[in-house]
Amino acid sequence: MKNTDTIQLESDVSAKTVVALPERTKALGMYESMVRIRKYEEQIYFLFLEGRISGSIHQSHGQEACAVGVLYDTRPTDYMASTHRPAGHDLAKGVSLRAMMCEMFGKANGCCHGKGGAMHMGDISVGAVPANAIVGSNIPIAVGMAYSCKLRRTDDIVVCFFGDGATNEGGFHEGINGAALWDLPVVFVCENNFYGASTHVQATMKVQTIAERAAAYGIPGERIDGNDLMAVNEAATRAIARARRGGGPTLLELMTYRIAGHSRSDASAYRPDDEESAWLARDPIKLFRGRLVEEKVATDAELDAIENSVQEEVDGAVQFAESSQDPEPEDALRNVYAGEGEV
Amino acid sequence: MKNTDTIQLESDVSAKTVVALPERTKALGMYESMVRIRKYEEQIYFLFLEGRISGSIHQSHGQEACAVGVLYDTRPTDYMASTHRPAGHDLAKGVSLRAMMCEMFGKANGCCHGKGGAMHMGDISVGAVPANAIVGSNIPIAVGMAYSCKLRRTDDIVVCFFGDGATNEGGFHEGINGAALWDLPVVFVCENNFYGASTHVQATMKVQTIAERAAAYGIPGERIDGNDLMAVNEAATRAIARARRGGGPTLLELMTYRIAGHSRSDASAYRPDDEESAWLARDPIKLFRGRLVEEKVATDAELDAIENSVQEEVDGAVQFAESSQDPEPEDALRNVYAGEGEV
Amino acid sequence: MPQMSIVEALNQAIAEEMARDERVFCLGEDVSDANGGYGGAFAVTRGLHGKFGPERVLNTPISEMLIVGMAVGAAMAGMRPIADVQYGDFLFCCMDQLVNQAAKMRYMSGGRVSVPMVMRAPVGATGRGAQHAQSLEGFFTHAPGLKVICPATAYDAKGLLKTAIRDDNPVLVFEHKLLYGGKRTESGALSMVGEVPAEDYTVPFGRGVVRREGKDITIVANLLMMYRAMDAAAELDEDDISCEVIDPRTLAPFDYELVIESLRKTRRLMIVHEDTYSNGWGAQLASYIAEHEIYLLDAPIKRLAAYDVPIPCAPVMEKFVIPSTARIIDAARSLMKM
Amino acid sequence: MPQMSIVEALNQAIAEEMARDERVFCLGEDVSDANGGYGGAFAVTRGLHGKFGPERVLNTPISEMLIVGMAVGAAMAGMRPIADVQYGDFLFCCMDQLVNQAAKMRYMSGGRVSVPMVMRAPVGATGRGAQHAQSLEGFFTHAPGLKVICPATAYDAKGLLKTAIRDDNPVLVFEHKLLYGGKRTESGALSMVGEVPAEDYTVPFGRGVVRREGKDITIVANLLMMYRAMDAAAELDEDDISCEVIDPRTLAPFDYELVIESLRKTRRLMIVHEDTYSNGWGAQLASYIAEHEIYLLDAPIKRLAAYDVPIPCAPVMEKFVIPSTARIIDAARSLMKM
Ligand SMILES: Cc1ncc(C[n+]2csc(CCOP(=O)(O)OP(=O)(O)O)c2C)c(N)n1
Ligand SMILES: Cc1ncc(C[n+]2csc(CCOP(=O)(O)OP(=O)(O)O)c2C)c(N)n1
Ligand SMILES: [Mg+2]
Ligand SMILES: [Mg+2]
Repeated sequence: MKNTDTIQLESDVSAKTVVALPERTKALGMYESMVRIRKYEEQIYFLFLEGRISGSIHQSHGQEACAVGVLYDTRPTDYMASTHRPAGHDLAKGVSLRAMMCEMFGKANGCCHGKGGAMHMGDISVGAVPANAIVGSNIPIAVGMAYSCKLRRTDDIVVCFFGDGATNEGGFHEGINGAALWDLPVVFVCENNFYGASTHVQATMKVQTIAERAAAYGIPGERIDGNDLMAVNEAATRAIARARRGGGPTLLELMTYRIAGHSRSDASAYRPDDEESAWLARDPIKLFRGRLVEEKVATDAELDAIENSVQEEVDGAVQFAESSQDPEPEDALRNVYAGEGEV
Repeated sequence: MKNTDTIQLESDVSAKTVVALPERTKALGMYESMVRIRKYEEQIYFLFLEGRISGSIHQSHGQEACAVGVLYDTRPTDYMASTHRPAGHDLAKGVSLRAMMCEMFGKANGCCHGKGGAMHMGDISVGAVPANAIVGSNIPIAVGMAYSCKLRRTDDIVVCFFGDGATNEGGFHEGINGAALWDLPVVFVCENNFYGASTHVQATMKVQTIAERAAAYGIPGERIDGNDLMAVNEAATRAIARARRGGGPTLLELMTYRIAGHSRSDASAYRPDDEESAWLARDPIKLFRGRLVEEKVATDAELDAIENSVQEEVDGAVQFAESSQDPEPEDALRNVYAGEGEV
Repeated sequence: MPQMSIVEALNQAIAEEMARDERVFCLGEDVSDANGGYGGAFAVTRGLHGKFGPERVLNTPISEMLIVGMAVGAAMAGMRPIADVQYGDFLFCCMDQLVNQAAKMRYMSGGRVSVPMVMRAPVGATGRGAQHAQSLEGFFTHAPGLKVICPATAYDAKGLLKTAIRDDNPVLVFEHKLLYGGKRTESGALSMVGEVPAEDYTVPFGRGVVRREGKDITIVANLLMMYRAMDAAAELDEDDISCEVIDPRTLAPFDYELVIESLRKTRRLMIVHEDTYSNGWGAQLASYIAEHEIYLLDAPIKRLAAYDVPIPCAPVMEKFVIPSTARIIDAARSLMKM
Repeated sequence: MPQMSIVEALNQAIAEEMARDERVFCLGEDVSDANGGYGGAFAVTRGLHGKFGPERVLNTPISEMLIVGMAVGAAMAGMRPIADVQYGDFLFCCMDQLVNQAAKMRYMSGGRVSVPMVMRAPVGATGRGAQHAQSLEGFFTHAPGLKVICPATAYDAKGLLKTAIRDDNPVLVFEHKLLYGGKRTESGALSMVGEVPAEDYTVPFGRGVVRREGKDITIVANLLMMYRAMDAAAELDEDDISCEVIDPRTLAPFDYELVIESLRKTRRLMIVHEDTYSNGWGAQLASYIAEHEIYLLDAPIKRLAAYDVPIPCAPVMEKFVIPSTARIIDAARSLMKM
């Protein structure tokens, strides 16, 4: 419950050496990917406020560096298993923003044909399996996908995201133990944003870090500043390489913060203002943009152009989605079972 | 899968200092308790062979020092939560041998009125809750019992037994994390007998010890020679004291071996002969008896007398059980719900 | 009499029972509202932390087996826990603790141990997709040793929850998200506010209630579907089809007698629930009537239920899957022609 | 034709499918028989390790969520896993992976992901107490997205399991411990040995089979109860009560048509299962007939099931709880008088 941890963590993290920026194409690609997530989720939030879409969403606002840092260098044939907070992961993995927007509008051409919704977004064709709204349950599933890579002798890997809260689920224990036992190609990525819904991570476990839990399974665990895109990318690169070469899983703990509430209706009353503002100051997109400009990889004008073009993409997606067809009510009866006329 | 571990463990263990014997009354009491378990389970096994009882049993043959070493000094108001292999724990906790024998015969006066059977033995009046045949599921339950001790401000504690195999269950993770978080008075006792059914412990986890998993919850974990009665008792005494004074849970890993098969029908084909004979030589009852005689706490004649009197107790229980009443078939319909005429 | 929502009624029941009996405590994810916490995903336990402190309003890690296992263990040790896992769908994460442990423990002990615990679980579809939408009553009416209740009014919510807390057996309480009437209103939510006596009262298990009298068709419906049945009945009245609407209130034990009594008059039975068609709780009721009182019937038994699909997210499909007032009306009209 | 037990038939089905399709693999606790291991708690996977090696016959830790979760994940990635958790009762330990994940995944993806996995689970009471005895078919026929089968003969065991392995959906296979006929025989076990063709064949889902023709009563019974129904039918024949015995073989999908066809002749229905009475799978069948074909009936529908209790351990009580041949005979006689 000690929120002083936040500060400790920052000092932990700043002690590490700064990871160099990548070449310009990748740098700009990563920037664009983070901006895409931010603008997509902001748009969704406005659509809710305006009553144009219904249901709920869990925004990853503030956690964009985790998604992009980990996923930027993965292949479409690598799998990615996400959670109730999947939009960032999906976009970073390459799911079509339009198809996701259509899904949010409940349209027939949504990435899950309107059946999944915000918490089940995914597109298997780019390796993003339908996201999982049962906290922790995507972990054993990810292990099974990794086992399939092993059986098929590919060098594809699986990235499995979950939150700090999920690490107290039985599925975390069973899943990571299995992956460790068989040296399976999974990168377990815990986005530690300090809260599971309204409950602080330190009120849910006695240990100080989640990374240290890796030891119970005999695999490496590492804590990283999740708002530092390049630090995330560097750690992910190592973990992914290890997984690809059959070296087994890694547990990465990315220290980050969700700027928005837990879900649409949450005002985050449980979070101290100074904690929120300290993290707001460490907005991962701002931080990365700062470096890009400072280290002269890109100019402000170039980066603004990226932002504008992404905004257009998002606006276009909204228009496209709104003008798309609703599913027929009876479509609800399809896709329960494969085969037999798709009933 | 490296069975050399067995040997390593023994050397680990022999490096420790020898724990002194207790005063005579306790020493003989502990001896008697171990003998009672052994003779009871041997008797049950013969009864199966002779076809006088049906069903199955999981014997704790060879693991008696774990049950007695941990439970000897507990109070009747302390709780004990056992597994599919409960007979030793139950007897050491003070459940009536007669009532257990009657339960094995499926009699109305069995400790569970014939409803429970071998895997659900218990008697809440001495703190032995019905044993649990779902591997790992007794762990969260034990934590709840410990929480009740805390809420009621007693200094009673809970002993929770489980096997090496159970430590890969999700319930182990969730349960121990909860107990650690709230400093609950539980002693988690893992009897590591190297196998979960036919599977070696090293084929189920990448870490070398179960004790080290305690670190993932921020509690102490300790590996002990489970066939050395006094070593077990000494460690349990410390863990129990810690729990009683509100210091929180401990994970004890007791290295032991089941001399019998996993269950009645198991010939243990998966175990190397030399491993079996090495452990047979370390029979905990023989080891303790050796010390009692060597250190002149008791004579062979005294110990034989104890064995004989326990044998009489067991024989008497068999006679008593066989002459006891079967339940009425319709009794099956009672005890589903409390209240309302006990329907 | 005070007027209140179901959320308020449930909250009062818990608060009063906690004050009355110190063995009662709450546990679950985010059940405490200390320091800006939720006080339950649907605010049912709001304010209890202030009254009873953190030990009796225990925020837990996200560990459903721990939550329910602790409830089982504490109950066996004489406490009266009230467990919460936020959404009914998550009960599958701790099904062993409910079906293998809570339900069987008393029996396996030969009646020497009791498990007086309450498991609260919200059900119903609210546009959040298949893992936050299931109506799962039928899973638990299938587990002897458990009691299952489903209050649909503020009066019943308070009275039944009190009975549940005082009961010596494990009781599952299914609450409908669209009936809560609390702060978190949803599209499709009914703003249910009802009279609740100020004095202590309980509602017994195994007693359904006739929500509306009628003479042509007996409609048995629970939770949200009961209100849809009432709306349908009002409309059908204009057609001169008179429906008797029964709210079973508790599913295990089930008040078969009340249904049978009603059938003596109407001789036609319709069962409506949001639980799935295949093996939903209504299957058992229909089967029971077909076994014991088939001669009372002048027509086939009509069952309306969620179609046999996981719940889709898009509103247009979700609406289609759950029985609507219009579907009930149509079914009633055709039932009258049989 | 070769004669074999159900254990041998299941083993052959798996071995042949593993040879035919390299995507098929087995996983579970003790499924391998390498180095003296069990080859499955009931020896169904014995010998497969030798043929296919440790990767395709994967011994797992005792981690039911891992086992079933891995099966779901591997299936989504295109493999065809066959998972085993030793006893049906343990399915409650991984119910989320079955009901929230396997069953819903295809639907939630809009049909873009399939989960072609098989979950094998032994059911039935064998003197081991309530946590090793449950017949839990009704829990899974209540979960749209799952298919549920229950082979009672060696022929069906092989043919249905092959269909299950080739099916693109998650399929639960309930096998009865007293019908295995393998090495581990139990008191009460039937030594079922049956003819199994040498050549490749499958048995389709959704097709029941008439095990015995008759004209007075249709008895629908699965697994062990089918054999008790057959015994009862033989005895009732002497009373001049002629029973048609139907083995549904698959519960989801269910062959309602076959039952209806039979009822056209017999006009009397009895349903017998070891699953509990309340909300057991027979409730749905009874309800379906009462809804769609009530006019076919000349008498109430009779249901026999395990009484609504956890399974007791003592043989005298266990026997009482499970429908016996005598109970079926009595019920048939009184049904003829109605
Ligand atoms: C099994 C399960 N339990 C509870 C919930 C309700 N729930 C949804 S998100 C959430 C918090 C998750 O916290 P964390 O894992 O830290 O992820 P974050 O939301 O912070 O990204 C909870 C409790 C759920 N969806 N599934
Ligand atoms: C949840 C569950 N899974 C599987 C089983 C079947 N089973 C019974 S005992 C056992 C092995 C347990 O091993 P361990 O925990 O080491 O205890 P031991 O038998 O060695 O005392 C297994 C797999 C079970 N009873 N419960
Ligand atoms: Mg979090
Ligand atoms: Mg073991």
